[in-house]
Amino acid sequence: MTLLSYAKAMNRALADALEADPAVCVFGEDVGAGLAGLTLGLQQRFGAERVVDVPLSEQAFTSAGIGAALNGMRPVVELQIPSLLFLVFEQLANQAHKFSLMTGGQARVPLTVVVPGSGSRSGWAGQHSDHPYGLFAHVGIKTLAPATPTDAYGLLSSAVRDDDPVVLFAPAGALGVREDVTAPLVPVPIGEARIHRPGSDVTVVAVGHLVHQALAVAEELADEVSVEVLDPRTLYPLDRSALVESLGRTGRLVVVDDSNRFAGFAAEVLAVAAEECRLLAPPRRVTRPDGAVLPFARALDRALQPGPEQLRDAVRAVLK
Amino acid sequence: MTLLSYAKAMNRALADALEADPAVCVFGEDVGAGLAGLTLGLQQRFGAERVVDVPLSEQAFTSAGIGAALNGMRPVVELQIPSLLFLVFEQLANQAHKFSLMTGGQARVPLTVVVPGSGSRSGWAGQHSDHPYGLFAHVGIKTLAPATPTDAYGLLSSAVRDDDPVVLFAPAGALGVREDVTAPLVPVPIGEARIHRPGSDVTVVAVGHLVHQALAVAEELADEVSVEVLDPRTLYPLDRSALVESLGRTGRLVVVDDSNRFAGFAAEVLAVAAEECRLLAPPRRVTRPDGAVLPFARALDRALQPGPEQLRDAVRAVLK
Amino acid sequence: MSLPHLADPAGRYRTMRLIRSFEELALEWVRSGLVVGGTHPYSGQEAVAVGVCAALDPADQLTSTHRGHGHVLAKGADPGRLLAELLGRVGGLNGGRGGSMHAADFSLGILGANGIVGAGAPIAVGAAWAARRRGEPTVVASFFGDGALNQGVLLESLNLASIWRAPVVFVCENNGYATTLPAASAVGGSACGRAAAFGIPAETVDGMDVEAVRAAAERAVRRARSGGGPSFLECLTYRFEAHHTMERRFRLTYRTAEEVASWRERDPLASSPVAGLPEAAAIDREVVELLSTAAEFALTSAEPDPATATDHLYASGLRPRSGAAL
Amino acid sequence: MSLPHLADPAGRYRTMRLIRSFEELALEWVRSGLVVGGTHPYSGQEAVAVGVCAALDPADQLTSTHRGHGHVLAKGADPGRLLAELLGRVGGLNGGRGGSMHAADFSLGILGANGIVGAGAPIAVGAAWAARRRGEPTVVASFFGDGALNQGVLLESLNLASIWRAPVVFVCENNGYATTLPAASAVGGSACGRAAAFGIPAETVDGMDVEAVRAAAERAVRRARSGGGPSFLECLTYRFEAHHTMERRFRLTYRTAEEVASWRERDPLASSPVAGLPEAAAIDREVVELLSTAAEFALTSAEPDPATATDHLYASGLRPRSGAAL
Ligand SMILES: Cc1ncc(C[n+]2csc(CCOP(=O)(O)OP(=O)(O)O)c2C)c(N)n1
Ligand SMILES: Cc1ncc(C[n+]2csc(CCOP(=O)(O)OP(=O)(O)O)c2C)c(N)n1
Ligand SMILES: [Mg+2]
Ligand SMILES: [Mg+2]
Repeated sequence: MTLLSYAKAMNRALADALEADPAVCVFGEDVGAGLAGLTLGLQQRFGAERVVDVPLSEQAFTSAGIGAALNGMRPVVELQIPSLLFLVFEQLANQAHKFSLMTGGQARVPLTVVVPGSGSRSGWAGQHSDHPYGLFAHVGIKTLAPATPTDAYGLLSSAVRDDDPVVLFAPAGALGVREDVTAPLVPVPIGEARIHRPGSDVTVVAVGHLVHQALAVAEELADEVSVEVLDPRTLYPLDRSALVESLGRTGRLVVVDDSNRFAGFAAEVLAVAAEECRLLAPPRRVTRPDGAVLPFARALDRALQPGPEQLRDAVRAVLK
Repeated sequence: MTLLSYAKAMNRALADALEADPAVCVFGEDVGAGLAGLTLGLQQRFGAERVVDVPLSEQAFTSAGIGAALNGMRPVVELQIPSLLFLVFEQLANQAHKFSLMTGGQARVPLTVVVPGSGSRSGWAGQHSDHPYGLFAHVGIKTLAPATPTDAYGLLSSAVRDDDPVVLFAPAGALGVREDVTAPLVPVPIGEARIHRPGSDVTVVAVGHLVHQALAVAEELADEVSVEVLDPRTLYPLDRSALVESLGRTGRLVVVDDSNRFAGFAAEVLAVAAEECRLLAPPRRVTRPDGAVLPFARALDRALQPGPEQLRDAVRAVLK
Repeated sequence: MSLPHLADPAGRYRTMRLIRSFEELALEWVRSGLVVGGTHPYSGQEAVAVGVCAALDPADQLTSTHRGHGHVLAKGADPGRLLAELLGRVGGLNGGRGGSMHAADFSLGILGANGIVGAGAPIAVGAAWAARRRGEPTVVASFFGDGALNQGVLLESLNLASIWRAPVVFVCENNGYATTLPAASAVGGSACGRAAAFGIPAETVDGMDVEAVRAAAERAVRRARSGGGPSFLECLTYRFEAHHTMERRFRLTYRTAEEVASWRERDPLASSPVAGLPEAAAIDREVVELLSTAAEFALTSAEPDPATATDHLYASGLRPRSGAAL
Repeated sequence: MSLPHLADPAGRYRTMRLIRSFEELALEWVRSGLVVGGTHPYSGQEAVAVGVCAALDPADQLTSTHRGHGHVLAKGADPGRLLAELLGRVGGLNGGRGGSMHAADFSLGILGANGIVGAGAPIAVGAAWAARRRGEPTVVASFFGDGALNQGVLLESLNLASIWRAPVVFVCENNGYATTLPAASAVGGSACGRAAAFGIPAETVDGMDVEAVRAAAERAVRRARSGGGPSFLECLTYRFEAHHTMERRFRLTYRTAEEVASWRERDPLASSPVAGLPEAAAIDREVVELLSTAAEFALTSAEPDPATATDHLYASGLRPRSGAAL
């Protein structure tokens, strides 16, 4: 049995990408020391010219990633905090994302941005606990949120090879997940959902680390209800056909999504279901509250994140 | 008959606010010249110390607005281009929005950000044509999109008096709208929708300048179908009770929203309807495409914005 | 009318000792799991916070950083309430909502620590601008590290303060590193050179010498208060501990043991004029007492009720929709 | 192997004349409604684009601004295709997708005009870094205005280029104003002082003198190409027209008629070594010819098909979901 952790899987995906393609390079703070785990050992192995420690200039080094991409590189930018994505929103949404169309297809920007530790890490408080994947999905940047080590490996590998900008969220709540890896690690296509557990009564769409919570709740309720757990893996572009098929089987929908409710990822899933499916009961969302800011105190922080009781309640609600 | 234009109504709201409260001040580029219309004549009237021309440092002057707000001012920040909101996303979403909760209620940040000319202005192309209100609604910042001169006056007035950060989008497509103003101009409460036209068959939720398009389509289809046109005016917090009541009457929903479809404002409206109402037919969205970047050529730019034919089709689709 | 608790060398020594002992206690509480999430210890840099705050009046203000305990205590915050904040208790400065990285006390002009490097500087500029507009004599000190020198918004803020002649004292605590990155390989040119390039008078001082810092800060505060605009102080200093308490999980080699030892020899507490005097020993005992009362207060303060988790989200009182299913 | 069309004074004069006449035609087309949305005219600043590009090799690259026609033409873009771009036609440089503010020709190293002030600079730094990594001798020129000097990302980029020793030539076109705001009241300190503060060699040149600009640019390019890192040129210049064509709707007073007139006397075309020679008259006629062919090309180029509106949105070929109802 080979147990592979999520963090180690990401690290391996990046190492394999650096090994396979000299165009791959890494920009980030403290990537030499590998503080976030993602780059551990990689500067030693590939050199400080490919795994580059950069000054605290997120806007400049993210856009430098764009410039490098325009000249044939495939840069991976590591951001230490999810909210640093706010700081580089201009660079990603207004520059990287728009280059291809605005130049009439002359340019492509194969830039991957990784946040190794998104969402709440207890005790990091208001500015370090965001899960802003919905923002990137809304503007149309490819947005990934792998839940397992193999998917983390597979999606990061695909992101680096993709010709468009990609943002990958590695939820803090999943970094410690370990998986017995027997089959070789392979790329996972962007845009393909995965059914972790088939079921016939309710489809639970779960994002990132909440996939594990959903699986636990599904198991717990197994005697009562047959829950299908669908992990979109790629948030944008969404695998709508997998969603619609699953809802065709179950007719009931709960989305569990650790981000703000209003116009978030869960809203899109409900909207697609409303447009394309006939549900047997009103769907439910389990999310953070509207406009959530996570308070520091642990009990308060937890109170604002989707918990297993809420998911249980939601599953029971759609069965009524 | 006194015809008041939307642009002039905004200008008057700001003048009245400056007149009424010495704590109100304005930061923006070229506000002395009043290039965007919003501040026309105001520097002459209130002085360059209250209507302040600032250097091209959007991040610093927006955050300076936060600092000034912490010390008792009510700054209004004007941004010339909707995508400059991307540039100051950190300052708004991570600083201004979070101050009150993170300080345990010690601080408040009465900061108003206005984009006089959001969405597409033909010929301004990819980086000047965004309508990113959904981003602000998702993070939980009060988000306004008035459609008419009186609402523009009323909502801007309320924004300046509000104790929280507010972002107001004045759609370029509405700036030329004129209205016969007989009653005195008054503040419009944040969070209250407005029914522009009552109807019994379909509720069309229309945002900003599209309210006028929706009214025209409703009129055009009057013999065929009775369309209720609901203008949320405030996108966040959404007036859910007005929405649910309207859908209770009509049972059918179309949302017309000039922003990207995926996880946008329209998605939230569909999600709320799915959770809280029983619709008679699947709802429809008329929006920009997923991930839209508006191309320069006029025909291409128009092709990506919600048009009246699409709205007509959508209304007919929900009637089937 | 400068801050009474920093009015003389003994007061300044006492506050430096308080910060040092506070940080030691916080470290202990992190290690034992009482404080969740960890902290960025200020130990070693005490002379900067204390020297600068000694030049401020009670009504003056400051913006702080992720490494903020020193600034907050030097400006006069109650150590018991800061400890309670680290524990996430209702008696904390922010009611347990902020934690280490967001500690604030608006009643004392402490406009908040900040989790984003460089983010305090423009807030300081705006606060200073507003105070002047309102006819108040307030000066705002803005603390930040060498890493922040490379943040765009901080550089924009230097310019804005310069053209506005805002009463701000920019205090760069150059401790040689931004996490693991040496300032020498991250900062093109020099700190003071940058400030000067925006038209701001700048000087470098020994950040391990509280009296030197105070003297320089007094010049800067005087300039600001008299309408002379912003100043910039680069304080050469060092952090004795890890960047963040979580660092101990790694075996990092970015600083040599010799380098750490050589800076520890220049401990700002040891070089205080009061150090070694009998007075110092008395103060040290006093601080032990003070901290034990503070710890008692913090430990007995109540845990917040989860039902209040969205309190204060909107200053206007708007209550957000819950995230639970309907 | 510098750009052949800029190899001698006559070539430089020809390109300046081309830019000027191009801008006059564009203005006409804006006024008549042919060009939608308007443009930011480059007239008056020709010596900067031409002088800098004269120092570049064909394989060198540049990033441009909202006021980009001059840079794009100087680097060698086809005027017919640029005109077609302004008209939004399929024959345009960007297939009509970009318009004036996003004109690009990657085959010529023109990495694009940009609608966001300051945004080109970090792209230039990254492009230069990548080229060097790949062993290519490419130098990247990054054009921007005085207004951009106050953008955080540009200041961050100066630092990044400095510590990376990236082969970039930063070209600040100081035309005295950012829209209506005089540089004198917006820029604390000086342009060159700022660059120097980041450790970048900086010099100010007469931006109305194409030969002076070229000489300075050659020094900078040589330094970059030989591994000496970035340089910074401040070119003192002036725009003869409005900030943007839409400005004519306003009655603005930020520049006096005298000021405009005094700069017009220093027209870079008039001070070219070729000006006044019979050669110049021949070139002028040649340019008229060239532009009339270009205009013909642009006007007869097809309008894009609305069905292609989302083409190129994703380089990977992903087709986005439509915004119409299902
Ligand atoms: C904008 C931003 N980038 C990165 C981080 C993560 N981070 C927190 S502290 C720090 C280093 C800061 O260095 P410096 O400014 O020198 O302050 P010091 O920690 O040395 O006191 C980093 C990279 C952050 N909080 N904000
Ligand atoms: C970041 C940003 N802020 C504001 C604008 C709007 N805007 C476009 S050009 C301009 C003035 C730019 O001045 P400068 O950099 O001196 O260039 P110039 O127009 O003089 O060539 C402004 C404010 C913008 N495009 N980008
Ligand atoms: Mg430091
Ligand atoms: Mg200019």
